Amino acid sequence: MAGKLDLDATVVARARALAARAGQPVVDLARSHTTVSVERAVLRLAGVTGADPDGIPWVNRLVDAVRADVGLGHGVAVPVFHAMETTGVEDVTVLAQKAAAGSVRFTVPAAPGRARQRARRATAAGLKRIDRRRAERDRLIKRHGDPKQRPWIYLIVATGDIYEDIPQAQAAARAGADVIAVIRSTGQSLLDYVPEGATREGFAGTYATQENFRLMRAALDETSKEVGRYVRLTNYASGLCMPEIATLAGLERLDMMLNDSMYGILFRDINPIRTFVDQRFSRQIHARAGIVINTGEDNYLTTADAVEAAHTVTVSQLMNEYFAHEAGLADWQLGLGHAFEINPDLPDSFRLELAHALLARELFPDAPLKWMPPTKHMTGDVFRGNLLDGFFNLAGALTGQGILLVGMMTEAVVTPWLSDRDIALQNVRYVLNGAGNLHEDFTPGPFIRGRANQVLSEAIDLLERIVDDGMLNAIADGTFGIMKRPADRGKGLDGVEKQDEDYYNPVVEDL
Amino acid sequence: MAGKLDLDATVVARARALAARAGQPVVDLARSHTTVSVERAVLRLAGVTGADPDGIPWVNRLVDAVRADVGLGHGVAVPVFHAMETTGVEDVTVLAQKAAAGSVRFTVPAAPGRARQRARRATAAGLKRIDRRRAERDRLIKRHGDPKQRPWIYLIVATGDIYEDIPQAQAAARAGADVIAVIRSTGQSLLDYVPEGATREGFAGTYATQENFRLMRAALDETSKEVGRYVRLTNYASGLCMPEIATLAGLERLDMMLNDSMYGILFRDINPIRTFVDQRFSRQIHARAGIVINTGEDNYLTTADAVEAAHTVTVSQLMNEYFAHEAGLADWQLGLGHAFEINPDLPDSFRLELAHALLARELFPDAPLKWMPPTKHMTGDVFRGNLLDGFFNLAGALTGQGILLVGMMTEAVVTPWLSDRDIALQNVRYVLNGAGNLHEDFTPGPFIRGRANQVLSEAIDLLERIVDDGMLNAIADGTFGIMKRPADRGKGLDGVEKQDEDYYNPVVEDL
Amino acid sequence: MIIRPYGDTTGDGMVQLSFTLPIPHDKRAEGAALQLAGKMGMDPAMLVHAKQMGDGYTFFVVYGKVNHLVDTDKVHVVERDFPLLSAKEVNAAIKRRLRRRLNVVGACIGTDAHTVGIDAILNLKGIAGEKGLEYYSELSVTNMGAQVSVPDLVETAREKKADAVLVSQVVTQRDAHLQNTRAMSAAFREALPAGRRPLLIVGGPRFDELMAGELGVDRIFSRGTTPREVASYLVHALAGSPA
Amino acid sequence: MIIRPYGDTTGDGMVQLSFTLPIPHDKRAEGAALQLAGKMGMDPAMLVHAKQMGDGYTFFVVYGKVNHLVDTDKVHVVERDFPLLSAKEVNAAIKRRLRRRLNVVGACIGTDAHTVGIDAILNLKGIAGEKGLEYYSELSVTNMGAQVSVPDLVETAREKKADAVLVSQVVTQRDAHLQNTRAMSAAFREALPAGRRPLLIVGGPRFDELMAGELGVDRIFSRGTTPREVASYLVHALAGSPA
Ligand code: B12
Ligand code: B12
Ligand SMILES: Cc1ncc(COP(=O)(O)O)c(C=O)c1O
Ligand SMILES: Cc1ncc(COP(=O)(O)O)c(C=O)c1O
Repeated sequence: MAGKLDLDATVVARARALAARAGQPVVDLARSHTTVSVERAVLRLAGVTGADPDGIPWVNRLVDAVRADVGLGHGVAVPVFHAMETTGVEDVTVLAQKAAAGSVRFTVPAAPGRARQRARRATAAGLKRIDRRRAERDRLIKRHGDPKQRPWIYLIVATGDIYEDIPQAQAAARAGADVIAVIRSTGQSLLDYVPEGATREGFAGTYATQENFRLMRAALDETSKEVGRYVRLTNYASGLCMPEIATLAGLERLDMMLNDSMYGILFRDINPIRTFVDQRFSRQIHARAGIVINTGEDNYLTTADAVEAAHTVTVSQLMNEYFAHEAGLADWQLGLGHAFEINPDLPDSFRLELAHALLARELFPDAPLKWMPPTKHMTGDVFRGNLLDGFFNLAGALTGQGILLVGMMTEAVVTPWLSDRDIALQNVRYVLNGAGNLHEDFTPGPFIRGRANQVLSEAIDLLERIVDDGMLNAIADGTFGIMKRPADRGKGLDGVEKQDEDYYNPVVEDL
Repeated sequence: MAGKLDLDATVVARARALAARAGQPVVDLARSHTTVSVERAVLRLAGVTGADPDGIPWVNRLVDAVRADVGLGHGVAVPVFHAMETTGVEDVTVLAQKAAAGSVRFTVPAAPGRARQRARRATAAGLKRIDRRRAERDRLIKRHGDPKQRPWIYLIVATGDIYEDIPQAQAAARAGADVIAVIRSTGQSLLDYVPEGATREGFAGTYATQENFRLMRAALDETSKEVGRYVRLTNYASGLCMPEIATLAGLERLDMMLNDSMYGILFRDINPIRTFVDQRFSRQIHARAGIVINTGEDNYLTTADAVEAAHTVTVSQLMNEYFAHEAGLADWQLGLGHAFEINPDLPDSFRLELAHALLARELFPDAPLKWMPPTKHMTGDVFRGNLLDGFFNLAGALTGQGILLVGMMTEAVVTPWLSDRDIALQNVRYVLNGAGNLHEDFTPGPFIRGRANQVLSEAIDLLERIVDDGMLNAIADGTFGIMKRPADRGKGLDGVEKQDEDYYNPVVEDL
Repeated sequence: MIIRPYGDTTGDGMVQLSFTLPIPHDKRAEGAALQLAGKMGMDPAMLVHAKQMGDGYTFFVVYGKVNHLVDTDKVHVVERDFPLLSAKEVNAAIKRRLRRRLNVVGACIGTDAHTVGIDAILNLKGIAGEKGLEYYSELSVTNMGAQVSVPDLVETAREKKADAVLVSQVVTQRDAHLQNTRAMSAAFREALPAGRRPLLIVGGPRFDELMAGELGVDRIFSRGTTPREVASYLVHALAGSPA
Repeated sequence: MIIRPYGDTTGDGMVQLSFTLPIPHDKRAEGAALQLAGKMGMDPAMLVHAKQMGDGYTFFVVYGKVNHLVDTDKVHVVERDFPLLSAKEVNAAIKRRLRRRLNVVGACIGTDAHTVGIDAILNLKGIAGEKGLEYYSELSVTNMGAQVSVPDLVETAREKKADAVLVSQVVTQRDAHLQNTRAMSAAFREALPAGRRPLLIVGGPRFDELMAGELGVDRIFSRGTTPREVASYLVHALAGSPA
């Protein structure tokens, strides 16, 4: 696949170097802060489970209690495990309940050695469970096999009710889906806790809960056996609880996670600092769990123009690559996002799509790019919609995309119906089966090569500006998706604290 | 466009030479016979018009009368114009009426010189009217312009009622159609006369009559002015009346005509000899009238398998080219037919389509190939149908087809509705606008090149067999479309006669 | 069993509808489209697409919930009321009961030239992996092809002593298939007394199988018919069902 | 005027319909599909496609003639009952009648994060070549963005002395848009006496414009709304129609 665009290797290297320079300050920020969600994730790994009668998880109650007493700057692990020792409580969840009842006070011991040790032992047990799930995945893939074709076929399920989702997901897998994504209720990204239990009441999506993860993964394990192909499960480690959801995903053997601070910042108005801190920890967990992340650059093209803003996608992909590598993710785990969102009325729109898609492909040859279907220019004309989706599928095949998020003809109308998915899969099958090898006959001419190189050079210009001005300022200025998001605004900032000198996070030690 | 397949020029030349050898006996047959319809066409050019009260045209009555008296072997021109002289009737239509009433007897004068001269003068006037219509077309094209893009967009109208057809055709032209074809009522090919007048009662098509031609051409002339683009009109010079309908088309400035004996033989069970004779004359007329013919190879793939029988299409195209050239048609008039009819479930089906379509393109670089949409594998799943049509459109653009017969998502359901045409045109516009230039990036690899060369070599094998066995035997054996049609069967054979030594056809003299 | 259409959740009743109205596009036209959807029982109905075509027509796409219930116990269909036999069983039953070959005459009548369907039933090659009636040793098949006139068909049926006449009709514009079928059955009624009249069967993709009585034929076969079904029916109707 | 759907000829009444039934595919299922089509008024109805999906669902496509008549005189629509003004006229009218700038507060409420629609109406950039309300010098616009809670909206409206509150709702699954709109209008009724309550306007692609009364708002705007329409309505409702 590589090499069709004649990209200049030194230009590409320069783009990467600029992304690293632009990203470094953000990483520094992430390394020097912690958040309520990072600390809750630590406690989840240490064994805190369940929720109070109002549905507020015990981890939230515990972190709030610790924070009230000593703040988050030391990390919660030491105060919590120190309290375990002083109170003699053996079970962290019991401690959380006591703390919630106000019957425990937290302090930071002068000599934190023992508390650190105990904490680390507890979280190591959590990490070990993640490791076991990863090994289990490897075994199941060996047993059932990977999809026969690239791109993998990725389908969304979105009834809002886990018990309607399950049969629909199984039906989709039987009909050919390689990856099932359960999308989330519109409200969840802004919740600063992870709901508990099996849920039946979501709006345009189903809540991400540990129990829903477990139920769906079990159902798809069954179907994997049935279809003789390991069917992957995806959810969202986005929003205010990235670290915790990443942890739950690891514990329940989810296989891919939407995971991108930029989406939360731009489209859910989450505070940039909060979410960059959260993102780093969540990616470290994903790295450990062998989970593929999906980034959200595609979304920029729903608010910005896909031609004008093409280079902002490239810039964001380069930065996401840098952030991901820094957090320990390998190239095979980078489902960088991009999308088929050019106005279809534009002359040569399809060739422009090819240029953009191929640019991503050649810039990130080892990443399983996530290729998103047309959404913005879809209308209620479902006949036209199915046609556009067909050309989207073709562009995916021609440019060797890794993960094909299947478009639905009803995109502008409803969350997908059962029959929409069936029609969409039939579309994908036709295109991949009939024209999947057309890339052998695809040799971009000057138009496509020119466009790709132009986007790359615009990306370099923008990266240079970001290196000068700072990533946070670029975000504040509306560089991405024309959404202006200043670093001192947005949701969740009050959940961030600077790490103290003695900050201790037993999980990070092991990652 | 040429040269993507690396066809071996000597192989191509050999294929052409074989086609000429295989076709020669058929041409000899055509040159040595005449038919009722050829003779009627002559009389139409000589000025016979109108029909008797039962709707039987006066040309039919006149030819029947001549034939009853002296047969057709001398041609009707001499007996008719001799009778004009002997009876003193000045108007050929009046003579026909008298002949029908039994009040004229026909003989062949020993010295036919004068009759020949008079006949030739009369038919020359008819040809002159055709010449004038051709000049008129040239003027209108100059004034309004040709379509801006290739392929030309060709749309079918089929209500059965000329007065419903007209507004639908105009709407289609406004919506982007470059060529309008009015398809014919199912019964017409087997009528051994051409109906008269404006008609409102056809089944799955509208009768081809001179008046319907005139009405539609006038309507489209109006629309051409309105849209600033000369909108072409197509009908069918197929079936039992090829020569006459060709003549009427010339007289009414139709621009393209479906014209292929093979279709009549295979699909309407018309006698091969009858129709080969008719075809030659009709093509001579088309050549004169500047009309583009459309051949019917695409139809073979509705009864035979499009992969197995691909080479039969190629063979037939080569023979049709030979027949057409022999009749005086220039390359630009050869709308050779082929189609996108491969089973879409077949692996690499789209690439196979590209191979076949490109082969036709490169074998006939100067012919405006007529590219037909999927029909056989269309089902009631109209969503899938629109997708297939999109890939058909793409294949047309990638392989430089000349005339794109627009596919309808309702192909398996109904003759096209108004909205079907609109959806179909939207499909074409999207594909041509967004991906029309993709041929610049299309460089067939070994799979496509290999397939094309394989089809060509199978075509040569078949041509060799036809040279040995004879074309009529090949047709009898079911070589084309798996339809077996022996030369001594089928409809219309009784309308054929061998030309006598003194056969005289004043029209042919002038062609 | 009472069921409803299923869009995304059980019982949601959702359907998709499209149509053209012969009026230009404006708010009133959209209201007219919703009025039609309402009359069809869609409530609520969402008009999701409207596009004017030419001067005076607008195309609409509507999604919505229909309130009708479907009662699967009240469905009218022509169920197969005879056993599906293998070729062997068909041949054996004919041999045993008729003691002669069963004569079948097939044709596509009128000006309809679509032979693929009738050929799929009659010709050796068959369809969908099943051989056609010619393959059955105890069936004697005459395939007259397409564009056969009704008088020719009656004549041939008489000549071949046809036990069954199989007629195909694919073109349906202006109800051509219904008209031709009626003409055909009337001709047989006229030409032959009730006892000597062959079994009349018609087939084609757009027939309603419930219309046999109305059209004066014994049986109708529609979309996706296979030769075995037809052969089994012939045995059932002409040689009694084998117990 | 009485009209019918138009497929291929005037008055043919033809429409296309698709849906899923929660039953496996067989003849009975096809009959069930036709029963539904019949109940919707399609007669004759042609079942042209049926495909089983998974174990227990079948998708159908049906074409056919509906017998319903559409009476364009009985169409219910919210017609524009105010003149469409230019920006200049809007500004002039406000200046003349109100003698102060008109305050508009906009938001996308609940957990809905779709701002493109409300931004199209409010932001300078506008949509379809028309500038948004921010462009109008006599309008003072506060765009609160997305995911705004109802209490925050009421608070801001009060603070900014909003003459009009513009709310967008795009997510409609489980009627989220209706629920949120009702909650919003109730909150305003509770928080402010009738006289001081701002004009309440909601918009979004799936709203039925006839539901304003039911939802407790003054006006609903749906698919394809342009800023000028909204500005003209504001003038009409808040500054009286200019003669
Ligand atoms: C192939 C084809 C042709 C071929 C036919 C070749 C041939 N020798 O048969 C050619 C190219 C010649 C052709 C020409 C025309 N065609 Co045509 N054709 C088709 C096409 C693409 C496929 C039909 C087919 O072969 N189906 C496959 C067979 C196996 O299915 P089937 O016929 O349904 O048969 C099955 C059952 O119905 C049943 N069955 C059928 N008959 C019988 C009989 C008995 C006794 C029994 C028991 C069962 C049975 O069993 C069969 C096996 O399961 C259809 C579109 C489509 N995709 O359906 C248009 C279509 C049928 N054609 C159509 C038209 C209009 C024409 C023309 C009239 C156009 C014109 N004016 O020029 C011409 C003229 C032909 C004529 N006079 O009839 C229309 C009919 C519209 C309508 N509903 O009225 C269609 C639907 C296309 C369209 N949308 O416009 N056509
Ligand atoms: C862009 C988009 C997004 C972007 C939004 C970016 C942004 N900042 O707005 C992103 C990528 C973030 C997104 C996310 C999601 N989306 Co979204 N998204 C869309 C999309 C593709 C286009 C919507 C759009 O921008 N339309 C263009 C604008 C101009 O049109 P409009 O909104 O109709 O506005 C016009 C009129 O309605 C009216 N109007 C609208 N509001 C108002 C208000 C007033 C006062 C007035 C007067 C007029 C007015 O005027 C406007 C101009 O004419 C649609 C699909 C589609 N093609 O429609 C899905 C769609 C709306 N999304 C959908 C969903 C489900 C989601 C998610 C919830 C999925 C998930 N669970 O993760 C998420 C989460 C977002 C959330 N919490 O709400 C669904 C909604 C399904 C339903 N009917 O309930 C849709 C239909 C896609 C689908 N089929 O599943 N989405
Ligand atoms: C990276 C990313 N996260 C999250 C989401 C949306 O989900 P939510 O708003 O539930 O976090 C998307 C949307 O597609 C996304 O791309
Ligand atoms: C060459 C040719 N002639 C004629 C026809 C059909 O028309 P008719 O049967 O009315 O001659 C076709 C069908 O597409 C055709 O390809």
